[in-house]
Amino acid sequence: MSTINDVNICIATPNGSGSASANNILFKSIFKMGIPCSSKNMFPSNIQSMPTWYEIRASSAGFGSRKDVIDVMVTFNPETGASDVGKLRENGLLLYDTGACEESWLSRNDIQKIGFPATELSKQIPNAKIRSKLRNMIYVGVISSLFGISREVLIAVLRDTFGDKPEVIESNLMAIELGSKWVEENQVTQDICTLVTIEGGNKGKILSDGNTCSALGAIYGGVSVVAWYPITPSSSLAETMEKYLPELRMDEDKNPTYAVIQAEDEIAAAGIITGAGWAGARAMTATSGPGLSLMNEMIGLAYFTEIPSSYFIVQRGGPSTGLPTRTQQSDILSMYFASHGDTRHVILLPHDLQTCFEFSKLCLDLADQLQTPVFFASDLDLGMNIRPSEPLELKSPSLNRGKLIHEKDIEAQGNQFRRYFDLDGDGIPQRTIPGNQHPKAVYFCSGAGHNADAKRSEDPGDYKELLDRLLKKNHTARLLAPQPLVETSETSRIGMISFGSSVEAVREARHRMNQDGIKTSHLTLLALPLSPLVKDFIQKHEITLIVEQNRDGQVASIVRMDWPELAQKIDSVLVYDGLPVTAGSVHRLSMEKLGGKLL
Amino acid sequence: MSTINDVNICIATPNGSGSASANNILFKSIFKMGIPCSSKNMFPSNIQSMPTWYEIRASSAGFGSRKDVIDVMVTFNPETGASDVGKLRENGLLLYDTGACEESWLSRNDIQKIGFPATELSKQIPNAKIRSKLRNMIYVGVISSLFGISREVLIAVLRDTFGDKPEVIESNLMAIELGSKWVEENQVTQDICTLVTIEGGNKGKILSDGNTCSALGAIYGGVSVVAWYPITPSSSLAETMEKYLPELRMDEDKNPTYAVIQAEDEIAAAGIITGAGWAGARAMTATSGPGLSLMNEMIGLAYFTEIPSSYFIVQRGGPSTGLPTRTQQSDILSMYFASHGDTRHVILLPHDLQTCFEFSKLCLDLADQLQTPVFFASDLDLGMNIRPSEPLELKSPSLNRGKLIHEKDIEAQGNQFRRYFDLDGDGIPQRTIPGNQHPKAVYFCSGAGHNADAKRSEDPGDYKELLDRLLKKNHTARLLAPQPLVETSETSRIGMISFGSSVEAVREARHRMNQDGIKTSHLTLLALPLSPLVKDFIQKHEITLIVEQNRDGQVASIVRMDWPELAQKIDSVLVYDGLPVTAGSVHRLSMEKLGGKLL
Amino acid sequence: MSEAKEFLNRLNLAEKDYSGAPSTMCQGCGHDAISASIRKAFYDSSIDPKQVIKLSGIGCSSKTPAYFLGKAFGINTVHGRMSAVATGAIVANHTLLPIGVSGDGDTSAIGLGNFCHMIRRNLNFTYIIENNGVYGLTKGQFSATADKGTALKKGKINQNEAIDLCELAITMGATFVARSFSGDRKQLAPLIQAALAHKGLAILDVLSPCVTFNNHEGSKKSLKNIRAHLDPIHDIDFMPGAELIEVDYKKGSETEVVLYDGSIVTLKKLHENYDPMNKMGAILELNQAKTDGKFLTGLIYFEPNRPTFTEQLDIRGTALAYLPEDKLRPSIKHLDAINKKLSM
Amino acid sequence: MSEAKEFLNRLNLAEKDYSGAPSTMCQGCGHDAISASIRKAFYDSSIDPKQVIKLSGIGCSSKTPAYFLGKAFGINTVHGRMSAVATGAIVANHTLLPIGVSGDGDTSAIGLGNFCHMIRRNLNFTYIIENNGVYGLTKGQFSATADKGTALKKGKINQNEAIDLCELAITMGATFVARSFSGDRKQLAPLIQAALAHKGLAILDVLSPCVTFNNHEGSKKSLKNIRAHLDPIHDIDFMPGAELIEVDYKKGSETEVVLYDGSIVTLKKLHENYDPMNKMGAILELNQAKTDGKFLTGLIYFEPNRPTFTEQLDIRGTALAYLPEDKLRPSIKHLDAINKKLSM
Ligand SMILES: Cc1ncc(C[n+]2csc(CCOP(=O)(O)OP(=O)(O)O)c2C)c(N)n1
Ligand SMILES: Cc1ncc(C[n+]2csc(CCOP(=O)(O)OP(=O)(O)O)c2C)c(N)n1
Ligand code: SF4
Ligand code: SF4
Ligand SMILES: [Mg+2]
Ligand SMILES: [Mg+2]
Repeated sequence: MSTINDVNICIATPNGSGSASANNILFKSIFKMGIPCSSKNMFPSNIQSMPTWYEIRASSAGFGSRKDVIDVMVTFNPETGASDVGKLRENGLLLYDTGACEESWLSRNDIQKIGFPATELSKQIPNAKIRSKLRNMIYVGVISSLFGISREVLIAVLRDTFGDKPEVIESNLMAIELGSKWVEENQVTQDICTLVTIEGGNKGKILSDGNTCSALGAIYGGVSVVAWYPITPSSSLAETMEKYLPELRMDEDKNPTYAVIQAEDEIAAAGIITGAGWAGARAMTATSGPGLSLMNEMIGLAYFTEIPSSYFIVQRGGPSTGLPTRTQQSDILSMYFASHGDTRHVILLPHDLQTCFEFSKLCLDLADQLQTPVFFASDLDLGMNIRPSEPLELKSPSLNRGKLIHEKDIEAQGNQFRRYFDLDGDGIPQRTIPGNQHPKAVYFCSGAGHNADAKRSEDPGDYKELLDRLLKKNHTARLLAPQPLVETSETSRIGMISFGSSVEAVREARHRMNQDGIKTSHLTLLALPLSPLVKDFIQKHEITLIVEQNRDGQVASIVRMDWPELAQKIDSVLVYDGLPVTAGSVHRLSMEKLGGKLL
Repeated sequence: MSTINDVNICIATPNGSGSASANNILFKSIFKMGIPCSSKNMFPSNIQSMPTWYEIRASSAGFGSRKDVIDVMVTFNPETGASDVGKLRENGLLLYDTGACEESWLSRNDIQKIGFPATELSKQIPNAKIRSKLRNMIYVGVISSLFGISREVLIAVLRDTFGDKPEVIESNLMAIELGSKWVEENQVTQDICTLVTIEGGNKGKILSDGNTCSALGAIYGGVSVVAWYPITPSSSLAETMEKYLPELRMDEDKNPTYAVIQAEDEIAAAGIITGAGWAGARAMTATSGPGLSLMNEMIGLAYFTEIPSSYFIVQRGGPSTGLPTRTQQSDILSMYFASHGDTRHVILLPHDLQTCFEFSKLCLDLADQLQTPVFFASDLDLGMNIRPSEPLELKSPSLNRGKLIHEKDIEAQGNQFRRYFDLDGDGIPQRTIPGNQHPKAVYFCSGAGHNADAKRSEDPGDYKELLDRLLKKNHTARLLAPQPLVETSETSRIGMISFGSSVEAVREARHRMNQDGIKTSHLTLLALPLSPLVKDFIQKHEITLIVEQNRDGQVASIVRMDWPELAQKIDSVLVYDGLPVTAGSVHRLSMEKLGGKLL
Repeated sequence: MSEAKEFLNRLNLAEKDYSGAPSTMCQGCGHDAISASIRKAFYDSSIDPKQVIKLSGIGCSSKTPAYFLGKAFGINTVHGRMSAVATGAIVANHTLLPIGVSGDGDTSAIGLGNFCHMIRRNLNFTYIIENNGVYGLTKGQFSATADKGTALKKGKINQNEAIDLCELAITMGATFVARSFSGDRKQLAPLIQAALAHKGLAILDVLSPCVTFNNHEGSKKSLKNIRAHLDPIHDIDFMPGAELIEVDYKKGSETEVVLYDGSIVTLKKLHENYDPMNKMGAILELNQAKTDGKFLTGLIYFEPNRPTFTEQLDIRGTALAYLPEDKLRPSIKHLDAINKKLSM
Repeated sequence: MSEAKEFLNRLNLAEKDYSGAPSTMCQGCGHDAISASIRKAFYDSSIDPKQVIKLSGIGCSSKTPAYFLGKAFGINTVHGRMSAVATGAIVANHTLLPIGVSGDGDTSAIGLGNFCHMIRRNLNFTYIIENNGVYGLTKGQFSATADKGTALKKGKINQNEAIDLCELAITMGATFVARSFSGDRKQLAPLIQAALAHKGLAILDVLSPCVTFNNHEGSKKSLKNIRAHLDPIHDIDFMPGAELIEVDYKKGSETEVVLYDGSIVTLKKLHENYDPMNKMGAILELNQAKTDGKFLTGLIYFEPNRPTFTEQLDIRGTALAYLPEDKLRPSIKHLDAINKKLSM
């Protein structure tokens, strides 16, 4: 049964072989047709020649998570061909190069197979140098003809992509045409899916990835010091800032209103933003697990001395080097408890491009408001995979610098200032920064025990008071941080909680469960520490499943620690194989969990 | 009412003023009289001139934790004199130097006061250079006469201490005599306590601190590579090893069977033991909170690659630099979850000198058995304060090297070896080490994803299998690690759990509660992950209080995570001001907690 | 009763206006003497403490910023990371005058990598190492600047060659490298003044005996041994730029180095042919001194015109930390354009 | 069909016995060429792979130990910490022959401090830096050995002076420092042989173009630019000690350096008066080459007789890792004595 605009195409290639560009053009073309679509790039920790899979999903219902079924497989990687064929669904379509195919791939009889002579065809490309790269464009041509992507759309996308390089457009187009002509000449067809333009579909929408939107969010959030050390999958966040900053953040004298520093390591990156935060700049770093591990000590300093600083953590498969190019949500507890000693941190959990954009600014705001390190927790799937979104919207009107006070403020309050005194009962003291000329403004900042006047103290009472106030501040954060989004249905006894890059898969899984007759409510968690609304939500439901991309149910652990009385009302759905989570796995695992409990 | 052998003497001095030696001699003298006694040194993070308090407790009932009441205060520190006087109990005894005393100190009328001219008397010491140091010995003399420590005992202790330096013995004795003569001549008395020799008391007992016993334990545990970086309060653990190793661990050719490496930082220290562990040596490091924070990344590598390594963490007041010379148990979660990614670690929790000795070897054993980093969690109180104990006993007969296999083992099992294959279903694979000449022994060890054959793999299935097996190993550890000590009483509805340096205070607090008519059971926790016996214990009691020296109830959190169904049956008693925990505070806080629940 | 008239500097501040909290160092610790020289240097150069930031790592030495310039903001960071924290603070506010104090353990052990990278960047920063060859605060273990053959109090002998932080700093591209001795205020104070006036990174490696843990026979960094082997390469004088204008400074004495703010450093040579602007010469001389068992002191290397880190970053004008919101946030118009571009 | 006779070395091993897993480097990557030279060096020196341990950090370069000597144990550690892990492994088993591969990012950025300290200790270790001036594996950002003025593919210009790892290594006291080029197997392979035979730490800084991210115009570490500016200080030959005995080696050619195991390195001078055993001379020459825009290659510095780290620790005989229990545990008698002493 052929669908309209519902298909999942998986393209298997060796990386560094030029397929990235071909896949991108194919994906953008489908987007341009107005069809709801998404893409997932599953690439190796390597620069050239190792297996990559790029999945493009068109979903008429508008589901954007990775699909658990592969309808079309393009096998352009001899190394993985045999196993790739095995991943195709029954009646799925295998596309392969007759010039680079092994017999074993063709043994399945329950699938459709279309072999085309890509290698042979590519010889018609005059420039031998680019021939092997352009071989990938041939499958773009084949697919476009098989599924119904028009030449006009392809040309428009080529233009958008290669703008000022007509010769590149031309050579790519030629390769595409080699493919589509072959289909037409050979009158090949498939009965998987037809792609049909939706007028006005995707109109105004953008295509981007989380890291780009985070970078833009931080720039609009007034960040002025960025220190980072390269590491996948966070590098592109910092690098995108480096790209946009020069155009967005020059003052009238053409001087930058920012500094981006590629540090010598993550300890230095954390040190730099701690120093910058102490001196009053809005400062951030971006890193992933291994960098986070190295930053622990500095995070403890910032926590204990109450220095605003923002840590953008783009999570990947851990522990250790783990799967550096695969996705996971397994650094939650590492962030939450970062540093030795009694520490608790604030973590923001964006789940789409708009929240990536918004929460980046919010992260800088909250760091200033709470005077503490704040974490922005993304992951590889959210950070690096291209997806559609409504245009980015600047919601919060101005920067919140919290209780940062200046000369006139000190005067206004009777020439009094006590750096670490809980003036307002929210645990958050006032703060001055170097350069303040008021004689009472000065304090000495130290990671060793100190009293409310910032004097070093080993007094047991002072010390306990400080620790208790820091915890109070963390409680304040429960309400200051973004509150969860709750969708409840009166009739549902089952709650589901998800966050980050799982949210979209859970939406689809709930849809399927609904079709099975199982109604669920949903809470999108946007931050830690947990809001009281999470408690309400769990209390309201007989059972709440917390969906996470880690082995240990890290957010569920936090729920148990915070509200032990609710502990028996929650259970975990855990997906942690490094691939973007699918609705299918959430659906299946949820049903398993519920099986024993409710049904 | 004067007691016999029940007193808590607090000696307040500036540090670096020579009081350490005087206090030590006083304490040892009481020990030598056969009286149950203990000492607590509360010193500043500084080398000279800042306030130190040394408390000596004699307890006829044999309670060894810090006493919450000060019976005698020796005010030899002008800086803290006024507040020190305030700490004395009613009818307590103030001892002060009439030559260095402020009027304000003498304003309390509810105490006994004895001023003696220490400064004046010290002028009789001929050698002017050592006069100010020996001034401290004068209070030793005064106390000995006031409380009944005989000259013979003092001389014996001086001999033990200064063995081969008769001139030092003599000058110290002279200073002591200046003090005691003054008491005798002036016929001064007190009615606080009389110290009375107990024949055969303390017989055979040793006086030592946890760090010394850990050091000896590791040496007897066959450690061969020690890498460390100085940090209070763990330095003395490594330094004691350096002291004992040359006499204990030379082979017949006078070559050392060990290496101690003072690394350039904690990352290097962790790296060195990881390298040594990989290569097959039993290796350890010793550090405290800040060092632990820095070691996170390396710990993750060892966890993921399954390299045995032992981390001796002597906890202090955190977070950050915190109170570096004060005690705490606040690095439990940092150890438990060390490193980014899904990690769980094994932690040993010694609580007295014998367990410090035993668990050090056990730590090295478990690291080898489980092929993972194992933590030995001590703290400043346990590690650095001198206390009596039965002689150290070597219990476990031989070293356990776990599944470390050699050429003949591989042959015996059919020339097969798979580094990361779960042969026995306990999650623990077999291990070979470099130097093994069997052609099948070799493997490439990597912190990146790998399969059971130690080949690098990004396959989602391989990755999940690995993570799951690592968790299984952690479950195996629940039974492999030392099981808790349980003292239950049939009639008690209340359980108490404690560990480490709190155990002794809890013993005394339970005694007091028992006197109040409240019966309690007790579980001494010896390791994490939690043993199933902990679950049984909690289940058996209506309410279980977990006593911890941290703000956040870190062990309680782990209980909640592991057994959410028990969460409502536990509560926390938290003491975290940096001073050694007292029975009084445990008693008071426990009653507060119970108040609302049971009484 | 007549009050003694206080001497005031050009800002009408007395020396006591440059003091801080009472020291908690051991009596006789070299670090206290260095604090005194720092106070004197700031006073003599008439620098407003409110324009200064003080930084440090962890150690006895790193505690000392609390003991001078109590009117300046200060931060005590973590062990070995002053260089990184200073980098951030200086980038956030390049208009302030930063001074840092570190120990030899802090700098040459745990902090070595970050130290080297800070040097490469030519941060505008005065970085003082209070070098006693041991970890003072943790009770006297060897640091990486402990001299080969030195004995610990407990007897252990150091087998490793000491890291020469001046040689290393020159190799890594430092633009101002000096060595001095805590007890030589006449040399140290003007060196600090010159370092503060230098545009770029100034490293001062100051020998500073630890009287508690490293002052015995057998220690090469004992007070006595240092005193006996000091080898100054010149006598040094410093004249702040501002004062020059007033006193109509007469040029021509010995060697003069004019700093970017017009200050003048006068070096009266004691070593024949020593040119502090010759990198290779400086390294050779340092190595010769090592061979001779001497402590070369003075301004060892100097390079005046390299762009500082904030200059490389084009940071000028208002400090980043003080930029108002309208400078920090791009316009909505720009966002619209970006959205448009992303939708193509 | 006649089979081509395989050439075998003294251990009767063929070159393929020194191979590893297939490489996953980009085609043409300098690192692959270095792997080939490593294989050749081990083969030529007739070293038993089972006696070798291989170590690395993280990076493209650090992956390569999987691609040679598949019969040797290997470990891929964490970014920048090979030096520390190697220290532990070598102390645990000093009887094996250790070789490590790191990248310029791994060594000169995150790992710099630990690298310097490893050098100070004179670990008996062959440490190869595959130096391409960029972070290859993270897609081409500058490393700290990127040359000043070099442009990234995307246009960014490096403002910092490159760290010269050879100069730094000499300054920190390395006892064997060489530079070579991945494409010059004739020079590189004997240098590796000499490094393996050296008793002490051998640093080999090998220029190794990243053909994917750092091979464009404007890059000083492009294949083309390196080739054009190579400046070898000598031709080098290596003769393993064991073979010498057999072939009755005739002494007297050019400069010879005899290594502790009897191996002989022959250096045919190309640079007048260059003495690889003169530390200051080596540093001067490196700086001159930098000024001239040249890549000096060859055995730059060499010091034969410094005790290695394990020698300093008095580790001899059986490896610590292989000590039996009776060597590792003191007797109960000793414990009794300790208990007795503690009870006094
Ligand atoms: C991460 C970390 N490791 C270790 C320590 C313990 N520590 C405190 S000060 C110090 C050494 C200080 O030596 P140095 O910098 O030479 O200063 P000094 O006390 O000699 O002036 C060390 C190792 C620490 N605070 N943090
Ligand atoms: C702690 C940590 N930070 C960052 C990374 C990411 N990372 C992986 S390889 C690499 C750089 C490698 O560069 P280099 O050592 O020069 O090797 P090359 O790839 O150029 O051969 C970085 C930054 C990491 N793995 N770990
Ligand atoms: S221990 Fe040494 S460095 Fe520290 S204050 Fe005392 S003398 Fe100074
Ligand atoms: S990215 Fe560069 S360094 Fe890495 S394999 Fe490719 S060419 Fe080699
Ligand atoms: Mg020092
Ligand atoms: Mg590189």
